[in-house]
Amino acid sequence: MSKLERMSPLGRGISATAYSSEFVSLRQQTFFGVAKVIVRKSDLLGSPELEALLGVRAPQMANTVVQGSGVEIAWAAPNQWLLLGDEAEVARICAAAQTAFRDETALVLQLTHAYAVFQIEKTGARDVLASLCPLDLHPRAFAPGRCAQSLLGDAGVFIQQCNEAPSFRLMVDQTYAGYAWRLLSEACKSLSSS
Amino acid sequence: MSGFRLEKGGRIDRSRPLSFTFEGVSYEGYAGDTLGSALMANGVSMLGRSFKYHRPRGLLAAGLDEPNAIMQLEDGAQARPNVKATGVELYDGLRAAPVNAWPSLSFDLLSVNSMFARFIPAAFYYKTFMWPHWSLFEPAIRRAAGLGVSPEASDEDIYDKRYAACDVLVVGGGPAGLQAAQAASRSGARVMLVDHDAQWGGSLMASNRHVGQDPADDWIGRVVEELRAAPETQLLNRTLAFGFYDHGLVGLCERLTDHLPLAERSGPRLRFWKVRAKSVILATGAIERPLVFPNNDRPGVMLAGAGATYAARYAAAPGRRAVFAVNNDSGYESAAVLRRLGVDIAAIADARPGLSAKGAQMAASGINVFTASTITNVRGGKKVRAAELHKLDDDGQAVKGSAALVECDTVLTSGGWSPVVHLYSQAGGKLRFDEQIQAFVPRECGQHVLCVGAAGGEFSLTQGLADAARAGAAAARDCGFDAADIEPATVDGEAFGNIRPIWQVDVSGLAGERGKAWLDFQNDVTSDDVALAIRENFKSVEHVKRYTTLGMASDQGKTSNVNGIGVMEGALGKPMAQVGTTTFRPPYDPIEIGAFAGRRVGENIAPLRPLAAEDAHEMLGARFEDYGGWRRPAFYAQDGEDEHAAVRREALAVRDGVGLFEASPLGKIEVAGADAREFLNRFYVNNMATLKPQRCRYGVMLDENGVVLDDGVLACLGPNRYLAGTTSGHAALIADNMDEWLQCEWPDLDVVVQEVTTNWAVMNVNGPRARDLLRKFDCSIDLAAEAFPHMHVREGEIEGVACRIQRVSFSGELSYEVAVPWGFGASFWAALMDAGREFGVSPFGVETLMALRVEKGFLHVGADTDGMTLPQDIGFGGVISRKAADFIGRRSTMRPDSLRDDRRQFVGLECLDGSAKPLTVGAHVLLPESAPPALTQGWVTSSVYSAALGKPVALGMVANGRERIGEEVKIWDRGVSRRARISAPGAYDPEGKRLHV
Amino acid sequence: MFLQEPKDLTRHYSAASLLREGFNKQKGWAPAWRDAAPKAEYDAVIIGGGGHGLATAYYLAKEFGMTRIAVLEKGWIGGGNTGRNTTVIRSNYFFPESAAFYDFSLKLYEGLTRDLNYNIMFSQRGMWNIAHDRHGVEMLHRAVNAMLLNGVDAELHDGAEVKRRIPILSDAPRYPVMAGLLQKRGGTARHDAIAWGYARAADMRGVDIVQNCEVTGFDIVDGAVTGVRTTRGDIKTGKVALAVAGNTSVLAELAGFRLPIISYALQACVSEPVKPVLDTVLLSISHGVYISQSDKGELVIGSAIDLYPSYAQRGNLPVMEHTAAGVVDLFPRFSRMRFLRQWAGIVDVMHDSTPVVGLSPVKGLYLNCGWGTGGFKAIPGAGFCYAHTIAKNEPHPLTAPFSLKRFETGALIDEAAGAGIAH
Amino acid sequence: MLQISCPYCGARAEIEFRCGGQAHLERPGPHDQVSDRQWAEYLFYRDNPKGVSLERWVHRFGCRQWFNVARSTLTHEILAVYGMGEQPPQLEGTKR
Ligand SMILES: Cc1cc2nc3c(=O)[nH]c(=O)nc-3n(C[C@H](O)[C@H](O)[C@H](O)COP(=O)(O)OP(=O)(O)OC[C@H]3O[C@@H](n4cnc5c(N)ncnc54)[C@H](O)[C@@H]3O)c2cc1C
Ligand SMILES: NC(=O)c1ccc[n+]([C@@H]2O[C@H](COP(=O)([O-])OP(=O)(O)OC[C@H]3O[C@@H](n4cnc5c(N)ncnc54)[C@H](O)[C@@H]3O)[C@@H](O)[C@H]2O)c1
Ligand SMILES: Cc1cc2nc3c(=O)[nH]c(=O)nc-3n(C[C@H](O)[C@H](O)[C@H](O)COP(=O)(O)O)c2cc1C
Ligand SMILES: [Zn+2]
Repeated sequence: MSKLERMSPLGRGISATAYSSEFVSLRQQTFFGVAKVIVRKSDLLGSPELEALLGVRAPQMANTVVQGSGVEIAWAAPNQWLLLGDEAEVARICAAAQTAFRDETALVLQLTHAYAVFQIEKTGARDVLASLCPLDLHPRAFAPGRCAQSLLGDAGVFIQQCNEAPSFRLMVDQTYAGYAWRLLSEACKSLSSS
Repeated sequence: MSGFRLEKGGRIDRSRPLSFTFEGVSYEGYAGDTLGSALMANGVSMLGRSFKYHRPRGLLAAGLDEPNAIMQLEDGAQARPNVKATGVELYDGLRAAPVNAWPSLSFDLLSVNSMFARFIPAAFYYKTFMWPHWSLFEPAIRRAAGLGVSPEASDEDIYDKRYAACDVLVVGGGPAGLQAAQAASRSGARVMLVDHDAQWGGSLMASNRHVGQDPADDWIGRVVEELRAAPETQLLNRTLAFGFYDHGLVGLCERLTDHLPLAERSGPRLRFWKVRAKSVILATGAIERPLVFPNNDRPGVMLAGAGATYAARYAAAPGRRAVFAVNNDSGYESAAVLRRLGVDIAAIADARPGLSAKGAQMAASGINVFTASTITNVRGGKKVRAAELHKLDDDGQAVKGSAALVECDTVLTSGGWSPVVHLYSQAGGKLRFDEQIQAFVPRECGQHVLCVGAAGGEFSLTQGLADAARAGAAAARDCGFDAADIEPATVDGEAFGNIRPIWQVDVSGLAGERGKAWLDFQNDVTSDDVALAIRENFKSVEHVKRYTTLGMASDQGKTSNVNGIGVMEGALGKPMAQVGTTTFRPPYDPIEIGAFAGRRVGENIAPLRPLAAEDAHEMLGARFEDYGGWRRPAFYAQDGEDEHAAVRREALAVRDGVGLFEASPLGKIEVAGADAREFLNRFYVNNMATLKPQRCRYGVMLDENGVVLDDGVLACLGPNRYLAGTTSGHAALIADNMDEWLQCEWPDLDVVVQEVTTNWAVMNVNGPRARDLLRKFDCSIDLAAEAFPHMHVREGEIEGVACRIQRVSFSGELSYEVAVPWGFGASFWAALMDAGREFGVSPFGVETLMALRVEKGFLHVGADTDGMTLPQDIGFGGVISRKAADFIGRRSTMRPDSLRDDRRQFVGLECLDGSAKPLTVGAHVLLPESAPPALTQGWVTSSVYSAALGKPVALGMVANGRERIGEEVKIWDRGVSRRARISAPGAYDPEGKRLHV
Repeated sequence: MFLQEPKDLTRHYSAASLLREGFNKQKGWAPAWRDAAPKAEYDAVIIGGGGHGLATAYYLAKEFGMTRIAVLEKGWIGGGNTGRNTTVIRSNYFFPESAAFYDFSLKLYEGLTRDLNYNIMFSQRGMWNIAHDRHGVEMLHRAVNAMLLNGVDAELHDGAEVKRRIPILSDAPRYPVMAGLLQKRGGTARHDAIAWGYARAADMRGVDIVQNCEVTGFDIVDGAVTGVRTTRGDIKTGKVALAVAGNTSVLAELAGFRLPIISYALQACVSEPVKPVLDTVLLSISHGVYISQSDKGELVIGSAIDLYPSYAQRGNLPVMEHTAAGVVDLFPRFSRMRFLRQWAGIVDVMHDSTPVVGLSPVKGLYLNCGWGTGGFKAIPGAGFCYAHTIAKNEPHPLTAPFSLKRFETGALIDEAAGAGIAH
Repeated sequence: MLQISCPYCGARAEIEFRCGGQAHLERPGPHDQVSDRQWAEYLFYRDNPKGVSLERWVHRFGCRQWFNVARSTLTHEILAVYGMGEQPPQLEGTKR
């Protein structure tokens, strides 16, 4: 019997998983590690264990991301963070955190499979996002190091600005991957045609 | 009107001729024309028929205030009903037709209505058509009503949307708007400037003015250039601000392709903007009011400013010889424009007693200016032939015997100007009546919005520009920018006299019938109608509106509302300020329904979520359906099977061998913490306090009103760690509820919660051979009956992948629910199908699952229950009474009505007529003797043909059903009755022997 | 004294009177109702000059002989929800209590034009409630049978038949039309005519209709009402009847009690008028949209409520965007039609979307409220039953189940749960 | 469309939120000592003020946190945002 194989969220129905034009490029980022850390008590977040694991103190400022050792840590809610990065690295940290928090009220969950991840970049990226998402992503209001949860069409989304180019990372529930892809790629096309 | 094209001038591009058709006849216009100006240039004077009397109508205005020239554009998927000719940019190949005229504009049969006009006053329909019955008249009335025709083909266009945020939004790109935007923009603030026009400059485009030293055009060009170059400033032309909503949100509609020839259109047609502005400046200008006098609706009678606009901007003159009738100075400016462009000014009748400075200038230049005079009638039917002018006495009544008949082919009137305060008012802004300009002007508003220029009631351009410059800078400062005041442009030669309000030319002293005087041209509302409404006690401005339909047409009374209020002032003897306005509502000008829908069309309306192994299901012949937003196989059809045959086959496969079902959408919520047990015990009806690690328990959840909300299996994964299962459609709802209770009601509980539904794909292996099949996999979990009994949960690995297995069953057979990380779902399904081949594994769909659970008498929340079902109705009375602790909804289960013993209860229903046909879900349960009308005893909630039992089985909710088991009832479906017996739910394997294997 | 008999020739409406006035330059029409000034005392005072208040006054005078009564309206009659609703009239209710009441109301509507001598343009063009999935179809089955057992006309048709009868429905909607429940007697009526027709008929029976008269307080002695305070003076009366829809909580607070009501803004809109294209009323619960075409030609589109309490009588964008999507999915050709006007009304929503017509905690103070998004169709029926309640000081049997008590006993009449329609 | 300031994420569009109704309701208990009347009051009876309304909202498509809002039901103006469990600020027109 063969080993089980992995499939990415855009595995079916969508013929292309990348779109590129002069103004904007869009692609799916597959096999990207995502985990969530939820602790009940806020002092846990400052715990040396957590900091040691992450290589950095988890961000306390709402809607910000910090670079840890190997993973990025994004604020998701009070006492909740997303760990983002290489799948294996995320898995390793998760396992360690689970052990560290064994006796605490905490959830450390790998959610790699729950998300579809897209990367959208170039000068038109903001316009494409603005056609689907109510966030103000103007450079004065949003910048690299910032993240937010909001809506993309009618689906929830996590948005992170990765650099000035600009490049944005989008994460939606993977069952909305097709929907998000459709909306995003159509918006990309409309951008080039008008 | 005998309009014509001027030899030179205008903002049209004579090097780009465009051809178009109107009512099938071809014409030529130029780039830069509107359909309205092109028709005028071609001398087409009659553009439409009025709504009620079918009177011939021509252009009144040059903008979105136009009430008459309503067109049907194009056809098929491109059709556009009811567009205003004045708002359509001409493009090559445009095809337009008039609306509401049959068989043709010039010969319209329903124009007989106009002969009966005296018998069909305002609101006549409330007084007649009662005998014998309204339904006999309604069809004819309906056919006569309506303007254009709804498109017949589906819309193929794309409608884009855009959110935007800015510091200062300036609406209106006339002089005031440009000036305000410039002032704000220089501060570096994020500025948006929008205008629905294709070109910038607003009324300046049609004026003789200089701004500062420069011709207006140069000034406009310079400012626009500066704004374009400003990095944080965005200019949107062809963009209408249609609505002002809460908290600074303004809706815009940008027309991207409507101005292009059909063949050149691509990409989205419209873009619907939702702009959140910290501060809004409305520089929307003012709308000129027509004078109200007999036959003022004749083609060729126009607004003075519109006449000037056509000539100056479009090089289309409204006629060769014009008579002006005015009551304020602006008409002189319009007259000057027309005169400069070669139109003969036959006379100007000015209602004001003395000559104003402007009037004197005019008179001095040789134009016939009649003071204290006005127009009292128009001669000519489909065209203007002459104007009748009369002197006015001090009370504003036309003086008998003072008549002058002046030949002309166009009449241009100005009854004053009304600031465009629509958006301001939508924002919650209050208005006041300004005596000086005889118009409603902005007073105060709770939102950050300011009107400048004519929109603010400031008709002096010099002053308007100064105000605008100040407002622009101040708005930027409010947003935290260091905005310097800029030196506003100034304008010479402005002189403003007063205005003499004559809301309706009083011809009562003159001899002879003169005909009606129109207020609302499109809806055919005359001043007599308003008077009648008031006589009948419809005195509130809102009553007058509704009784006469004044202002309810597709122009929303832009040219008529204020005149109407003026007429009411006269009739009520109450000042206009007290009469007040009707409510301004969005949209400012009609907006396509498709633009509101945007991309929420087709499959994007409510995205269907796919299963992990969707491809495989498809290949296996799945018939997909929408189950609560998930795209799931209802069943798999083999070799042309129908649903019944497929479900029967699949069900038997599960009962006799093994079936495979993808259950990935099942809700999964992780709950952890020292108080998790306590929390869950409060959440479920069932006692969850005793649930041990590695065990599962079925549970029911209520809302606070006691209604069964959801059910599912709660699994205890370890000390202080649980996995709560929910029904597929309810996962998010239950997770939300948990959050709400924890954060709002029980913040002291030491618990954390996270929904993980879509992280795990779930494959349900179901049937007596389920264990045999799973044993073919390399799995770290011991599947033996003793090691892993029913209602237990295990975590481990399968084929090297993390898995979670629960032994739970909706079929009553041996069953494993195996969860693997979603991305492995498809591969796992394939492997299961592969491994199952030797056991004859059959995939099965949701409908088969339903059949299996109905055979077993298992409840399906939402199908068997509804928004009234309490736990005791579905047999949880005992569970409740054995539980001491409170739980959500518990108190509601103790109310008197909850304790009634004739409540509908969950039971089985056994068919007694020997037919194989299942009962109809939704059929009602009646006493055997009763016939309708009858009191229902309940209804069938689930019903299938049971292949295993060889007969139909059904479930239902029946009044006091549990006590009535064994009783015969009648199952009634739209007149057809069948015999049935109330039974205990669960006809198949009632002892549950097959489960514990 | 005002005319007691509606048949008086100077006030009777007919083709003949139109002809007469045509020759008379329309000078002979009497006021549709008098502009009454409030008197110091009345036998009963009705607060709220919407359809409910005016109908109540009419039936009080006509059926129960009470004529020393006044309707107090803070603005202009018919300016509340009666004048801003989408005018759908039907009796396709699930529970026997609701069906009996609403069908009674529908029957009154059927004779109302003649009864009031005012053409209310009741157009029984049929009302469709369509289902888009299996569960929806099952619910329609349940509902059609409930209606028939309740003695109300109803037909159930499959998707193909619905499409055959309404050919302009989409060929390939996101939400397939799988079945439709038709009540042929359902339809629409002219909203304003209901208010004006009742006002005129009540006035002819001597009722004082007082506009621009806001009730600002109550005189309550020993738990019984003795009068109301208004912006136009105090009025003595032993019977006060609330009929103020979305404002009920505000008046209840003035009288010292709370109610199980939340006020929301319910939105509606009309398109520009076009020639006849839709000759029935169609409701899709899944889309949260209902649509009909008025006699004047506009598409009249009912939308949803903004889901937070509001008295602003102003609509919001997100709901309209959803509504438009529903309209386009059902009727792709309407995508190019244009919204002409969007507005909202403040509706008084009770948990079970069933009203209260009956007694309040204060003696002599009566309640008619909780109609939420669906009380237009109830106007004649509720007017009649409410008049009975006021005259006899006890609920009419048809509205007796619609009492406040049910919130304590739990005997809710939850139409949303029963028929899937929350009004 | 309202703009609501989530205490954690800042100003966001209404569509990211859900209104949970009147704030500061107290759940009566224990269940066997609550009268039908008390229970009905808790479940169904509401202040429903025309003016300042104290209500709870959740940042549904954001940080999923609940918080309280003082909002005018007449103008929709938001006068204050404060945490769950906090007392409402003193505002003109507020009841209680
Ligand atoms: C958009 C919309 C669509 C609807 N669609 C339908 C439909 O299709 N079918 C249907 O059956 N129902 C519908 N409804 C519901 C229906 O309109 C209402 O239930 C019904 O009109 C209520 O009538 P009413 O007379 O009780 O209230 P209203 O007509 O609102 O009258 C109440 C009156 O009380 C006055 N008032 C308030 N406070 C005071 C005071 N203190 N003093 C004096 N007067 C006061 C108000 O000014 C108002 O005129 C809809 C409602 C809306 C808003
Ligand atoms: N003499 C008089 O009595 C009199 C009266 C009125 C106006 N005026 C003159 O008119 C000029 C007024 O200049 P102004 O800048 O205030 O107004 P304007 O009329 O020049 O410009 C208004 C602009 O706003 C745009 N607009 C209006 N509503 C809009 C909407 N909803 N969305 C997008 N765009 C919209 C229009 O297309 C127009 O371009 C001045 O020159 C003034 O002297 C004179
Ligand atoms: C059934 C119905 C049809 C309507 N038709 C029109 C119409 O043709 N034109 C129009 O301007 N408004 C129409 N309206 C809307 C009214 O103008 C008005 O907006 C509504 O009654 C609410 O009142 P308000 O906007 O004054 O608050 C209609 C309203 C209803 C209820
Ligand atoms: Zn937040």
